Amino acid sequence: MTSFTKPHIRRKNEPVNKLGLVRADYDGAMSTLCAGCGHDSVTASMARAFFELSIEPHRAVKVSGIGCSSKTTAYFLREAHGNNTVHGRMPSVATGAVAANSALTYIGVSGDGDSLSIGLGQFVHAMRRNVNMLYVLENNGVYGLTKGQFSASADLGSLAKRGAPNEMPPIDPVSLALSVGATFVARGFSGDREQLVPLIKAGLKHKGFGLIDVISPCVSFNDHKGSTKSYAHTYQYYHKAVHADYVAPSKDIKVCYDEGEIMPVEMHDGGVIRLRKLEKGFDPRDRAAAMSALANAQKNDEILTGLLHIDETHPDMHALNKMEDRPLNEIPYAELNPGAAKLHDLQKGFR
Amino acid sequence: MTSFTKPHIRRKNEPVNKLGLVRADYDGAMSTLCAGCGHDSVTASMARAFFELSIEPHRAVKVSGIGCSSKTTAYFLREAHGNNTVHGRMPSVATGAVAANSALTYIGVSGDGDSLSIGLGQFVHAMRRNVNMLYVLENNGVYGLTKGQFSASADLGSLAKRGAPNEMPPIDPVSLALSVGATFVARGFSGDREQLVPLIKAGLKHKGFGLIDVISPCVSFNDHKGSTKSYAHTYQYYHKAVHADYVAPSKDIKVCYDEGEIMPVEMHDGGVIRLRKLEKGFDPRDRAAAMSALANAQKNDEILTGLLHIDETHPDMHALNKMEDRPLNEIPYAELNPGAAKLHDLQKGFR
Amino acid sequence: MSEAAINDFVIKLANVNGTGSASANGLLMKAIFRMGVPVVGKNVFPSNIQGLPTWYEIRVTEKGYRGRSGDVHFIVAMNAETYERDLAELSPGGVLLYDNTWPRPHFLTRPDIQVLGVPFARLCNDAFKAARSRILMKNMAYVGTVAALLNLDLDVIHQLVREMFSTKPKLIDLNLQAIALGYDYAKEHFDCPLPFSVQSRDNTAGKVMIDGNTAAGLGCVYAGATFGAWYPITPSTSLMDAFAKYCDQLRVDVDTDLHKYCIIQAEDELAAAGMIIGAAWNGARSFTPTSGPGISLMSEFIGFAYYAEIPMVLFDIQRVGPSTGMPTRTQQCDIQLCAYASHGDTRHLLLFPADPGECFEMAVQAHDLAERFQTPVFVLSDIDIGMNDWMVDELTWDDSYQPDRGKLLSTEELEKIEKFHRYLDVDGDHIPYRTLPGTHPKGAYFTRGSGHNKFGGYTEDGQAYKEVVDRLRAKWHSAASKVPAPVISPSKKKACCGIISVGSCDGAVLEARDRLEAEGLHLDYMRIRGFPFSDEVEQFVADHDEIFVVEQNRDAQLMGLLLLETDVPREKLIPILHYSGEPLDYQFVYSALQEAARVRKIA
Amino acid sequence: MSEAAINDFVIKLANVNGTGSASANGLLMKAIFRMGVPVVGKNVFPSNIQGLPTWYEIRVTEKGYRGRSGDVHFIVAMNAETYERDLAELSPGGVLLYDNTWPRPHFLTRPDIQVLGVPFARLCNDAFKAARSRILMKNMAYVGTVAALLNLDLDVIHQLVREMFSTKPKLIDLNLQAIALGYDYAKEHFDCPLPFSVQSRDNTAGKVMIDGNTAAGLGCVYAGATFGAWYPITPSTSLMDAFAKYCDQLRVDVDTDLHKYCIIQAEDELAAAGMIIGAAWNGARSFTPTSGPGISLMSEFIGFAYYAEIPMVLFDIQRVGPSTGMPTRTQQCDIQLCAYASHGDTRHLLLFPADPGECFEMAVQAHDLAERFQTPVFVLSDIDIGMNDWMVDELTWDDSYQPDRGKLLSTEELEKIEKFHRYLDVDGDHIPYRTLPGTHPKGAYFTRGSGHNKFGGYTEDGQAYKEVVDRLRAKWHSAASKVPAPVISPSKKKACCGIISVGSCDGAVLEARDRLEAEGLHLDYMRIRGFPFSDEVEQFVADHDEIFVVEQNRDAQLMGLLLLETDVPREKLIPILHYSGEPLDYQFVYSALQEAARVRKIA
Ligand SMILES: Cc1ncc(C[n+]2csc(CCOP(=O)(O)OP(=O)(O)O)c2C)c(N)n1
Ligand SMILES: Cc1ncc(C[n+]2csc(CCOP(=O)(O)OP(=O)(O)O)c2C)c(N)n1
Ligand code: SF4
Ligand code: SF4
Ligand SMILES: [Mg+2]
Ligand SMILES: [Mg+2]
Repeated sequence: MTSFTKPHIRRKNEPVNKLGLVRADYDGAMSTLCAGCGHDSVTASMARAFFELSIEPHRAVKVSGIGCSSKTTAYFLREAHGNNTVHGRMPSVATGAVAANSALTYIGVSGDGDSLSIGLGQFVHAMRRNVNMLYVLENNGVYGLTKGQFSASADLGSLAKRGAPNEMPPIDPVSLALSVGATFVARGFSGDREQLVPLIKAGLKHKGFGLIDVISPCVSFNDHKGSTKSYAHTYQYYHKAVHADYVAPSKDIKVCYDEGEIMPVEMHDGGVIRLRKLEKGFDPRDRAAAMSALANAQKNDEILTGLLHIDETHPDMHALNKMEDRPLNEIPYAELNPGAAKLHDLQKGFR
Repeated sequence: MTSFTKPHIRRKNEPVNKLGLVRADYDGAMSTLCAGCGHDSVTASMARAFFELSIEPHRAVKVSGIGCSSKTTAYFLREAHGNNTVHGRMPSVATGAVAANSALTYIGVSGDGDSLSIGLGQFVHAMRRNVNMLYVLENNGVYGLTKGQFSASADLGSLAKRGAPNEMPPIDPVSLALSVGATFVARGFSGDREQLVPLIKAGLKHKGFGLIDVISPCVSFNDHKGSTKSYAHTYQYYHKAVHADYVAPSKDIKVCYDEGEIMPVEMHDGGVIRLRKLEKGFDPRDRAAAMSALANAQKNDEILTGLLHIDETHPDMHALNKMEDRPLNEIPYAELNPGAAKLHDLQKGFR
Repeated sequence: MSEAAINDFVIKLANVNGTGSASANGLLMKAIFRMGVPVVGKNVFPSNIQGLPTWYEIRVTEKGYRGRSGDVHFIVAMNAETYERDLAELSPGGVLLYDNTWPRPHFLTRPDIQVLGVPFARLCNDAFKAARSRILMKNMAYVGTVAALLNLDLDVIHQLVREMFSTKPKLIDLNLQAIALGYDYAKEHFDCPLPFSVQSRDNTAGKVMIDGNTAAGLGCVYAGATFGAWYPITPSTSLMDAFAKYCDQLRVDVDTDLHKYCIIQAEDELAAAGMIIGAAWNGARSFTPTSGPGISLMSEFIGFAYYAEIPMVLFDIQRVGPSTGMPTRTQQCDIQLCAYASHGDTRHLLLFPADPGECFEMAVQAHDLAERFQTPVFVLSDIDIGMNDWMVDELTWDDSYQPDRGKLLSTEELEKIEKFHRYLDVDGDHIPYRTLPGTHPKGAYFTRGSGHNKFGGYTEDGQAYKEVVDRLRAKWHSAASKVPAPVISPSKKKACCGIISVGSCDGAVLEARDRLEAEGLHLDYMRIRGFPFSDEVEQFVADHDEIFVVEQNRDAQLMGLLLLETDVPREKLIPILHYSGEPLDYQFVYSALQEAARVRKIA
Repeated sequence: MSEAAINDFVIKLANVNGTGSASANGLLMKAIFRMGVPVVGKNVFPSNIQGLPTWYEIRVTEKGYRGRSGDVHFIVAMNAETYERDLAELSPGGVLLYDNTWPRPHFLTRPDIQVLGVPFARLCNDAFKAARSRILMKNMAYVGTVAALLNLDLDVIHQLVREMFSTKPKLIDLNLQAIALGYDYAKEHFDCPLPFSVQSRDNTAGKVMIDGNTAAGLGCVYAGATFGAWYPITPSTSLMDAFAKYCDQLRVDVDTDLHKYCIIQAEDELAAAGMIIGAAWNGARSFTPTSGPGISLMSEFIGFAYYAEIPMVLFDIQRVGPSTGMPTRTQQCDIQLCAYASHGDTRHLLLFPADPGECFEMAVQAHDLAERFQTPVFVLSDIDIGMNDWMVDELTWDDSYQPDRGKLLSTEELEKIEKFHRYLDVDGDHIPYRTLPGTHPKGAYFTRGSGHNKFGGYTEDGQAYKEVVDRLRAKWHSAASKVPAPVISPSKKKACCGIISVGSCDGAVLEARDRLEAEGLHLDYMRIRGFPFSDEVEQFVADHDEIFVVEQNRDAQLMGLLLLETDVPREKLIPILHYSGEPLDYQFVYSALQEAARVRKIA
């Protein structure tokens, strides 16, 4: 597929990607979120990542649940199919969609309510299956769309807008993901696109389930003093562990290997994720290490961000199911139909 | 409540508990499980724990989901109410029941299918709420009742009866519980009642959510060679970390404190859990330590058992909700009814 | 269409949500109410937090009609995006008020209306410094303008502002100032008041303005419910908010700060259902508020409660379905689902409140019925009732009320009986006795959703199974005379035809019926309030030749229940269906009835 | 009740489950089938793995009746626990065979039957060493005894044993030895054969013995389904097992071991529903097998698929509800739920197979219809059809079949069109075009369960919303002529009354009708196979004065659909309901029809 609806207006000298598309070609409908909502920044980062990776928009698929966060799939990649499913159940729809056609790039967008309460089971099981998709969890500690109830990611002691503290331990998507064996686990912040865009790119290129937990403040219901998911609090406490950047397959890749601080992780497509260690001695390929880094950060009240764990060796859902490369939806019926004679044969055992 | 239906037949010199009841008074209906099923042993251990704690049978409540494991609530404590709910949703029914009457002792029985697939969300959220109950997860790595499909706790590489290996990472209820902040986390083995009965007693006395993951082999579908949830495999690999025993409130408790290997944890009722450390330097009150002990054991292919984590300081659901001690279901209507005059007052704001 | 007149007109305020307009509009409505003139208010808001179109419609109706009229006589068009549509909706002779701060290049208008422009933005920008104030105060400014144009009592408005900001007194002056801006501008530039305006009356004495969710939450307090579990979903959230507020106010020990109730925000609707089942099973009156998607998700549990005979109270605040649908628009589209929710042979009790007053009463009845019949009971409200402020008679309470806990055996009773069997029809009334955990060893039984016989034992025996489900059906049927009876409002003259309707249709139906009656078309009217249907319902359908069934869904779901559960022949029933999501207006019903009567040649 | 005769009698085997009896009993049935005599087999098993009562009933019916008869002429009473009940069930003149190894203290018997004792346990204990063999071989021993008593062809039996253990040849001799034990004992001690026994015929040529779940699984293979997701639940599990088996056999590349399909065991039914929706949305034919509780849990997703117009194929293998009910007993109790599953105004397509042959065909049709109408399609089978081996015509296949992918735009087609709108009724047939992700930038659209207009855009506008749901209703209605047509079987003489039935009732109804006909009561018979109802259904109800609706549930759910969706007046319909959980027998239908005809004074 190479045909495109050409972008309408293009500024002079506007940067184009390998497909000749400009960043605006990766936009979607106008956002209806609140002005200043963290989610809008994440949307912009996602669009940019697709742009920079030169993915044809119509070869991407966007899936989401229900919530302010989940709405955002309408606000980028207008030329990609979107599926705004039901509350908390996006992972299953994504699983089916990915199963049907492995040749597209899948991005799921969800919220902390969508993923950690009603959707917890599906979220965990999609990670367990290592479905080949990137899952962006826009985490604001509240239910935005239903007007500000605490979500399960609300931190102990975080204050609600009306002043009541949350007293239940938070479910941290990153710890959870590590504990159930997810193969790409990262955390970002909507306010730091410089970190986030490369993470999204790496996640999109990871073969298997990629989780990025993005702290994405809700300006309407959880951005006040005392909230631990506010812009102010996140800026103050967040801590970058590992910077990850995806480098597309090319001859020069090997050259990078020598740079002191850089650790390369080879991807299935021949590309490489370059990890720049910011935390001494921390190797995101070691799951146990990631867990203890996380535990330490929690003790120090730090919000650990960056690529926290990657495992390129574990087979993804397609490999686990021994599926052939060709998408299921492209196998011609003639190959699927055993035919009348075979039907007769098969029934010999029924006599 | 002191009246009892007297036990019918009593052997001479049969041991009685503080209530004058014999062990058989804690029995239930005849089991309909397969001969040799691990779950029947767990049933016996649960009955014994209640007996030893001298809990009046009718002051206990048994809740369960659906599965062979979940059926077992019918097979002990015939004088206790039981609620065999729907598949995977016992935690919510238990939460409501506990909320309505905090004065009874609650035990939930579930399976790995019931808790880790369909019921994962409820399971995690009941832990998060720290509902005051003991949750016994009879873990056999398969769906027994539906005839042997792998469950989500099946270990990587464990072989199905027909020989196919499981290739998805297991969800370990103990790791999961630790990662979401559960306050009493233990693992036992149906084949080791000596360890299990004291654990159950401690769990019943813990104020908050107690989880005991009990490896409980399924002789019909998962007890063959190659299965990592078989009797043989469990006997071979299991490893006791901490032995826990509950000691009822009494004057002598303090005396125990000195014994070298014993670590006491004080309970809300004034009793004490005596922890006998089997693993050097391991303190189950430290959640991070428990997590790393678990990670190490996994690396060494050991099944770590015993009381792995306890936190008596975190408030339970009742405390979190600031509920008074009196059970909700005993508050007389007169105290709940604001009355006609008040209704008139309240409506002043509606004019 | 009807002409605007003194104390008889409709004003619609078109805004952008998240800009603070809702409270300004509520203030306008309340002011008219306090002037003694009845009002009907409808808030039509979008399913997001900020930036989408929202409308607030106030019908001023001296006669005290309770539904929408369908007209719009005065539009305050503050949202440029919906301007075109708002303009089109205005009745001929109507008035449009807009913000003329910025000139509009292609300004649309109509020759048959009057357009008034006020530079609200400029007035506020000049008067206020903070950016947020400038936005918020525009609302108060148009309140002032509207007050001048409609001749509203400024003292009443000022008093309302003071009450509104009683906890933030600093804001009072700011708001009063904004009101004055708009008021003065209007007085200066326009002929005030308009030909239609408000004159003080004494027609709202003994009335309150309350929304159905608040009333239902309060009803649960008075019913003695101590446990509620829920998962947030529009438009049911405010029901639990109200319950929480009143519990906090009425049920917290001042000394110890300890609570006599427990509210749990569940992880989803399945869990909420399980929790209230657990609590009710254990003897605490419990309930869950939800909406359509929640009922779908609770279906399995609803069948469990039905079969295991556990009291369960559900409030379904209906919104536009199917699927996520239009979460902030109203419909009555879950009637069929709730009647038979869950797999297998299941049937439930339904209560249909028509206004917040009945939400209060039926909340109490639902708890009594659920415990009496040990089964799920649905209160089927909707967004219109649940989230709009309605003028209703002040809620009253009978201090002699005692909860009907149903056939619940006490410790003493258990002590006396020989043997307790959970599912035995001892009294021949199809209702077995139940016991609570912990009361007595004799009371113990094993609750299960799997096959059980009348003693409560597990069974896979066909006859033993049937005996129990046959009793369940008989039990359900016996509730027909216990659910709230229909309200029958006979026509002035003997009528051969009738109307059947339900819930929030009531106001529009009554008004349409009255107007048709005035024109000589006589129709009896029955409003159904409970399911299973009582003999009165059977009688009504038997007594009429043709029956118009007015309801707010596409598939004639109430009519479906009548077909299934009464002997009414299909030819008698004529569906009148409204399902655009806007609250029903009398003109719709009026025209539909008139047309149907013409087609059917009914006198 | 009817007398046992050569090739016309019923044998029932009462066992304890988990003891290996099922395969022994199946072997008996297969042997008779291979002798050319038609059989009807019903396996009634408990909801556990080991130790509870289980029954296997084999009706030997030379005439090829397809339902149960209601009689039991020969009981093999191997389960002491159900002995009393089994004894009671035996028809007068019947034969009871039991294990007399141990003397029974209070041995119950009846004067009107013949009791035969064989010391199966002792024979096996003497002959076999391994504890497990001693238990298993008892089954084979009674097979031998029964073979002798019924004059079964030993060669056929031996051949079957060899096929059964073809992969474990060591077991062949052991089993043959056990059979000989029982056979020889019978020959020695009893008059063999019994008066009723089996004589070879040629009445099973061209037939196969297959269960409905296997046939449906195979149907999904032939339909070209490549994706299945499910959550294990009795009695639907074997459907996915069959699909997996055939895929493994037919769709794995021998060289690479790579698969042309994907099957996912989901974490629950909600997830299974979501997965097949995702896969179908993305162009892979997909399906999920489940049972009642699964449908309840999938309700929200079903409404999503309905409203977003995504193909969805569900197999509901019905079991006894409500709630967990009796998971191993049969009913048709989800008809109403499936017709209208989910909140809001929703309505679905239903297919009702009556035997495994139709399970195969309808599995294919379901996929075609789901894609043609872009909506959920339910295949409503039940335990009786799904898990029992039925004798049916060998399944056939038309090699010219091509899947109907419906109105799916290809890349080339998209290239040509100006602009694509997902929900636009371009052709006036109420069905919009759809596109798959990845095919073309022009094809992109945003799928949502929230309010959308006909272009696919988000809307909260009432009229735009209505336009779409009105089309959905019309689309649903237009499927009436595309779902499988009813099968009408006219009476031999002109009849004023008729029977309507569905699914697994068919055999019993046909037989009852034939027998009544022989007695002079003429009834036409229509078996419904699809919903929405076609014109033929309307015509049939219009053409008859009284109609008996035979179905297997308490609440007359099929009759309910007729009331709701056709013009039939209620007085015409007479429900005949069977819901004990046992497969329907003709005697039940016969008596009920006879009695109803008497009461209604039908000639
Ligand atoms: C079944 C169901 N229950 C409840 C809702 C109401 N609902 C919509 S969004 C939402 C929570 C969203 O929270 P989150 O995922 O954190 O998204 P945010 O708005 O914070 O980005 C809820 C409860 C729903 N749409 N569906
Ligand atoms: C909603 C629903 N789906 C599926 C089932 C079928 N089912 C019954 S038990 C079970 C799994 C039980 O597994 P587990 O909890 O591990 O119990 P075990 O039998 O192994 O002890 C399933 C899938 C059901 N009862 N309800
Ligand atoms: S409510 Fe919060 S999460 Fe939703 S759009 Fe507004 S700021 Fe964003
Ligand atoms: S199937 Fe397995 S889990 Fe179930 S009773 Fe038998 S041994 Fe136990
Ligand atoms: Mg959120
Ligand atoms: Mg299990």
